[in-house]
Amino acid sequence: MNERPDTDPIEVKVVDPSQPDTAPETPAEEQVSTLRLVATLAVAGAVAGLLIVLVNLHTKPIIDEYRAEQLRLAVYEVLPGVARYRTLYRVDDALVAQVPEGAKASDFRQAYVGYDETGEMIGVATSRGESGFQDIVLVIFGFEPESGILLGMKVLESKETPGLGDKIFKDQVFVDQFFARPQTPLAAIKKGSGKGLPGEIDAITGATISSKVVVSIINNGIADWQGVLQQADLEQIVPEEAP
Amino acid sequence: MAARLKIPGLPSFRNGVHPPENKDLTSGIPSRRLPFPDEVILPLSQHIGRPAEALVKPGDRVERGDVIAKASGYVSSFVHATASGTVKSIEHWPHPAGAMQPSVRIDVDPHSTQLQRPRLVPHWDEVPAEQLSEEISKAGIVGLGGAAFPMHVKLRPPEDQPVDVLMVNGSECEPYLTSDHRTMLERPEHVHQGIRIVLRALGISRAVIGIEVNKPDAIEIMRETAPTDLDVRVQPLTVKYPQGAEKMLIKAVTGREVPSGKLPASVGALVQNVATTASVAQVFETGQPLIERIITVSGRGIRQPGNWVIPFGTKLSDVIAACGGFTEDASEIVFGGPMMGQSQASLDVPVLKATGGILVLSKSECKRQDILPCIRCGKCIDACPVFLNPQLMGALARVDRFEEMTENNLGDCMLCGCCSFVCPSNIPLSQLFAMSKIQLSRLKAA
Amino acid sequence: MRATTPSQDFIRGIWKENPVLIQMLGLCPALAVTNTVKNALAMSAATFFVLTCSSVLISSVKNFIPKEVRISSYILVIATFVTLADMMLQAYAPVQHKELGAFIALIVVNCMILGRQEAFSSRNTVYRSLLDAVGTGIGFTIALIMMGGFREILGIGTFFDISLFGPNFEPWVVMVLPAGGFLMLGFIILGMGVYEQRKQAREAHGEAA
Amino acid sequence: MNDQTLFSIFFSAMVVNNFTLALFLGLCPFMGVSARVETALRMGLANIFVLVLTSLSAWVLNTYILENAPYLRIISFIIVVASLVQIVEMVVKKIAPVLFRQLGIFLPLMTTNCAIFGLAIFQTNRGYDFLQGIVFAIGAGLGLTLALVLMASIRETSELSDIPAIAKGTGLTLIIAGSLSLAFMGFAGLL
Amino acid sequence: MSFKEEKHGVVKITAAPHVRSAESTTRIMWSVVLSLLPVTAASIWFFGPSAVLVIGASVAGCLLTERLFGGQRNSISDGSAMITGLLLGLCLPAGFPLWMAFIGGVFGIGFGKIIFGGLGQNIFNPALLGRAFLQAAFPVAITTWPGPAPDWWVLRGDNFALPFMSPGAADAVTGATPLGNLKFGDDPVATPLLDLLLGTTSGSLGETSALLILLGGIYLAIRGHLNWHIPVSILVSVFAFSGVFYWLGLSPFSPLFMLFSGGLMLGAWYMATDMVTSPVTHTGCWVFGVSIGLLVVIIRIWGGLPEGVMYAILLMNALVPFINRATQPRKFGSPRGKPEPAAEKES
Repeated sequence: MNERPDTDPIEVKVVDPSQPDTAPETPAEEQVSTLRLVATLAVAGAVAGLLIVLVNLHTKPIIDEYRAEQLRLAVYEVLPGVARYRTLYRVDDALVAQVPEGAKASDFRQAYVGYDETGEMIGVATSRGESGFQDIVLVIFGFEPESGILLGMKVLESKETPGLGDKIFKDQVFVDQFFARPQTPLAAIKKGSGKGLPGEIDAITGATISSKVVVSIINNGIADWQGVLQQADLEQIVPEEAP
Repeated sequence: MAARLKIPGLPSFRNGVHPPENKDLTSGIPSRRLPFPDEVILPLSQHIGRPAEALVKPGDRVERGDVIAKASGYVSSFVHATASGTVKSIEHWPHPAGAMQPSVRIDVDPHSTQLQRPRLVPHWDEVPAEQLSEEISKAGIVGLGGAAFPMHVKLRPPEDQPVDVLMVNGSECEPYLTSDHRTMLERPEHVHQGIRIVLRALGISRAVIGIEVNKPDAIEIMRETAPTDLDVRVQPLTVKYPQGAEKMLIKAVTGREVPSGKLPASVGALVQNVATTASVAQVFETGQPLIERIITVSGRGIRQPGNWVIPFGTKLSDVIAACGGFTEDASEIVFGGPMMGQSQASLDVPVLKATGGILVLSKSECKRQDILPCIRCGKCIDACPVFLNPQLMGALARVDRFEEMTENNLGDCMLCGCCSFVCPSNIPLSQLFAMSKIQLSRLKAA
Repeated sequence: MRATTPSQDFIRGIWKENPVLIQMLGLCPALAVTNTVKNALAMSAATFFVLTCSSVLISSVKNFIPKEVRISSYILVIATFVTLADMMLQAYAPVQHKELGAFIALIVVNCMILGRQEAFSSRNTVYRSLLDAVGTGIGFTIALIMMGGFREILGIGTFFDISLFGPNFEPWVVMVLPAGGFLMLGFIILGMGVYEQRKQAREAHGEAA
Repeated sequence: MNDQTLFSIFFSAMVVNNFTLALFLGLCPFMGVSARVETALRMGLANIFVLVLTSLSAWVLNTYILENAPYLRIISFIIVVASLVQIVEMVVKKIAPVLFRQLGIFLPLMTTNCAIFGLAIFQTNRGYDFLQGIVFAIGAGLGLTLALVLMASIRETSELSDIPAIAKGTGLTLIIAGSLSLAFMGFAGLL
Repeated sequence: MSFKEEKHGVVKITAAPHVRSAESTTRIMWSVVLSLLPVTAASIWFFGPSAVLVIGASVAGCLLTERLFGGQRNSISDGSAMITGLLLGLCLPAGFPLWMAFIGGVFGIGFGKIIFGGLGQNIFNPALLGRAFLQAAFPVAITTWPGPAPDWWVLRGDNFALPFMSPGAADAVTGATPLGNLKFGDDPVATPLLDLLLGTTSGSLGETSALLILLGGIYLAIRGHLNWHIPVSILVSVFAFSGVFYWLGLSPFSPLFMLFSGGLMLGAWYMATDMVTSPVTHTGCWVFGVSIGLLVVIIRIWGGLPEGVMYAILLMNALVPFINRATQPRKFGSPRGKPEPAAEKES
């Protein structure tokens, strides 16, 4: 420790004759008061908190914007032709435009109602997760609430086997099947064994489970939302806004 | 597997093995007396316990039957001259157990009649039981089944564990050996007389003679000659090795298991070999101490297999010569049975009290293959009669973890060799266990 | 007292006492996020940042921290920098942040970082702690890039997303799976073992000659 | 908000996405403390205990304190985990000295055990509620114990073998871990 | 006079016992190989030259690795590497690229066996570990079951794919295995039992003909070269568990279909019975077998894969050291039903 002669005071062990020799360490440690310990931690905590809050102030807008952008992109992808959308929250099977007082947005399932240039409603996008081969597969998809026609699908999160299950979002041929399907529910079938029915989706060879999960998410999702959406008067909840 | 006589309903024990018996080499040959050799070598240690103390010095004349060494403690035994002659020296001599041992060399008188010096022995029926065991001790009688445990010690079981049944071991489960078989056939009255004496010494009246069913003639003759005034029963047993081991015999006959580390007396039993009881009878009949016995000389490496009455101390070379010498492919000489006997390196070693057989195995009989790694087949576990896990213990022995072997009940291992016999990888398991036991006792001593 | 020179402080962590390959510290990130070089690099960068900053900070304030609250303070410092790294990655490299997921937060419990503080920064000058942290950080990065590189090349057939073997390459999917992480680290360590063995044999041979 | 059933959370955490073999959490004890089965078992049990407590505290923190300051998560979690381990150590020592003797040395080790901290983070990221969190913690703990015990028993057996010199120690442990991980892939899709 | 002088030869001094059973590890191994020959022949009969190639490649991978890294002992002659190669080859599909089969053999022997110290010391069955590695590495190729070929000598699939390159089997005619068909098929029909028994179905090379495997296994069991407790416990437990689930309406597989389809027969008679990687005591074997059966049923019914035998056996392989610890034989002389557990080691 010869590099720091300036800061390192020479430790002088003061031997108190009244203390037993057997525990020379204990008195030295007791010299540090509890107050000082607490103070040190408090200062450290305060500095840390300050630093974090400062950086957070700086990065939060960027992060939020990125998230919003990602969501926007996803909604635009699964609702082809959409120009703008509004977020609705599902509270007890009813749809509201505003989260109730004191509740967090993330506590409610959300639907994104998309409109085209002319203000005409194109469809509704929503996300849903189900257990896939490895872990949860999270999918966002858009559909027409009245007819149940599937407009588009995008996998948001998946840990499916790379090179196999991950084809559910990497294999464009597979993904393309989910755009503008006139009939739901869909059915995943083995490639080449189809009978030409409208709801058929060719499953990925070797990744039947993953393919079926995507199909199941969409089928269950539409079944789950269709009733709620059909009952609600979307126009009323989301009044037309000036473009 | 020659004759796998598995007769349902016969009592037996769990596990064990069926080595080829090869008993027909000698079982039909009546025992003959081997000519007295020119020299006998009598080690002072022919039994379990402390070596005897020599009472003779070079130049002393001894007669056949004279005491030449006395027991040096409670667990020890007397040694008697087995032939008349002159003490040549007391020196270290090759011992069948391996090392050189102090032994009394006696030059046998070439023209002696070799009659035994008369000894006064009280009538067995007229003395108190304690004196019986003393006479047995003085006659130098030890267990002839293989362990050579001084018999008088066994006759005094612990106070709190009274013996209620005497088990006479005529199972002779080691392959090749037929000496007990011949003893039963040729001297049934001696066997029964011995049983009588031992029962009196123990103060009980029940005895069971266990004989494997591959000796039907012995079973029959023992049944016919059994005394009617005592509860002596002949129990046929399944043919399986090691049926003759104390614990296994008790398990087969009584169904009781001797707990680990305990004596047979803890389940009320005492085991004696048929040859031992026969020699006890002889002590009280003619006064002859334990100086000779029937020994099987067998194997495909010897020209004339047979059963011989051999005085102890006869050198191996004399026995071999009397039996016509080796065949061309003789390869290994074993004292005892093939499962537990000991290989001999020298032809100078003498025959001892516990030598039940001398085997000269040919190359084809004791063929060895390379040792391969253990493949955890579990055959050794299925073979072990005392329910050990030889597979695990062998693996532990390989890495010198002896303490853990003790935890896995190494102490219960009786080195019967079943695990080595079945091991398809030819791992010398029982040898490993024997070595580990030695290592452990050394560690304990240190 | 340590008999090391500043250059030794720096060099040591890079190979001789490589935190991952030799000391087996920080295995969790080394296995979990090294399925591609990009992820490995992002993780190394974040770890590097946390390690260096905490080392500098801790070595500069070491004399004000009482012994009793030493560990707690270190954890506090490390957690702060991890939070900062987390937020900055999220803001400026959102794709990578999503790939690494919770494992950014888990840098906090990377034994390597706390170990360096406890073993080195708390008793050395700022300058030498910096050297030590940078050396260790580089060593960590090397190990992660090795893992990520091998796993990406075999598991996907690319290196830094550049295809190496053409479209017909059959990827060894297992390499980007968890099992592949264990196996690849095992392969690397076995390989190093073989190398060491050869080297020792050569040296022994050289001495004999 | 998470719709997973309790059973699927439990089973996923225990085998399908085993904390150690699939997520690489708790590797330090896995590589270090897994030489003896008894030790591994105790370590695992201690882990289950602390994991459940952590899950509880993380849920309390998330629900009542960090609602508006998610950016303080990492720092608060690590403080909570560290103090929790200390408190558990002290309480166990006081109330159940026998248990303490058995768990003793493992408790302090857990402060920097990524499994504990990882559980808090994963639980938050996935938005598990109170009950889901507890089930998740138990599943993860059991999975950790399973991996530890398997590894320990395999290593105990391998100690008796002639492992090649270069594979002794870490090399072999990693290959075993890889093989276990391969075997656990059989559970994939079992949700 | 010593024996040596007398005999003019070499005297043998060995420890007891001086006689040995005729059983030997080498003999056990080669008779396992022998008993596998009918199955191998059947696979060639069903799949043509592809079967020869695939089995040959995996055997070559195993033997070569064993030869190069297997250590001093003549490790090929004991036959264990041959078994691994044969078994691995038998659980691959006919159209499998040869280079992959070779790598499977190298991995199985190298990292499943040699790294643990070679013969007798491995934890996982090397053939299955190789198979699991291939399954994880090349999931598509290993689940591409070639359909019937026009002629016997036509190669099934792309055996000759260049090393490290994909097989071009994407547009080959593929068939579904009976299990896969019943589980994932669009038109789930249970394959007739007779086809399963004879092996006229699609699937891995060796797992098609349940009958021949049964014959080989029974031959080995009679010779005492395999522990019959294991296959019997596996088959009984698969039958029982699948029966219960079938009866409850939870599974589409009838118990008999379960028994004779997929790799169960091969796994139960040849993989699970690998002496090295199965428990040493009878109690242990029953625990092992019943657990394998349960896992097979669970994975087949609810798992993401059509077949679960391989994983079930591998998982239980990992548990074998633990089972061995827990099922030590009872101490002689101690009361029954009270095994001497390792717990005593504690004190």
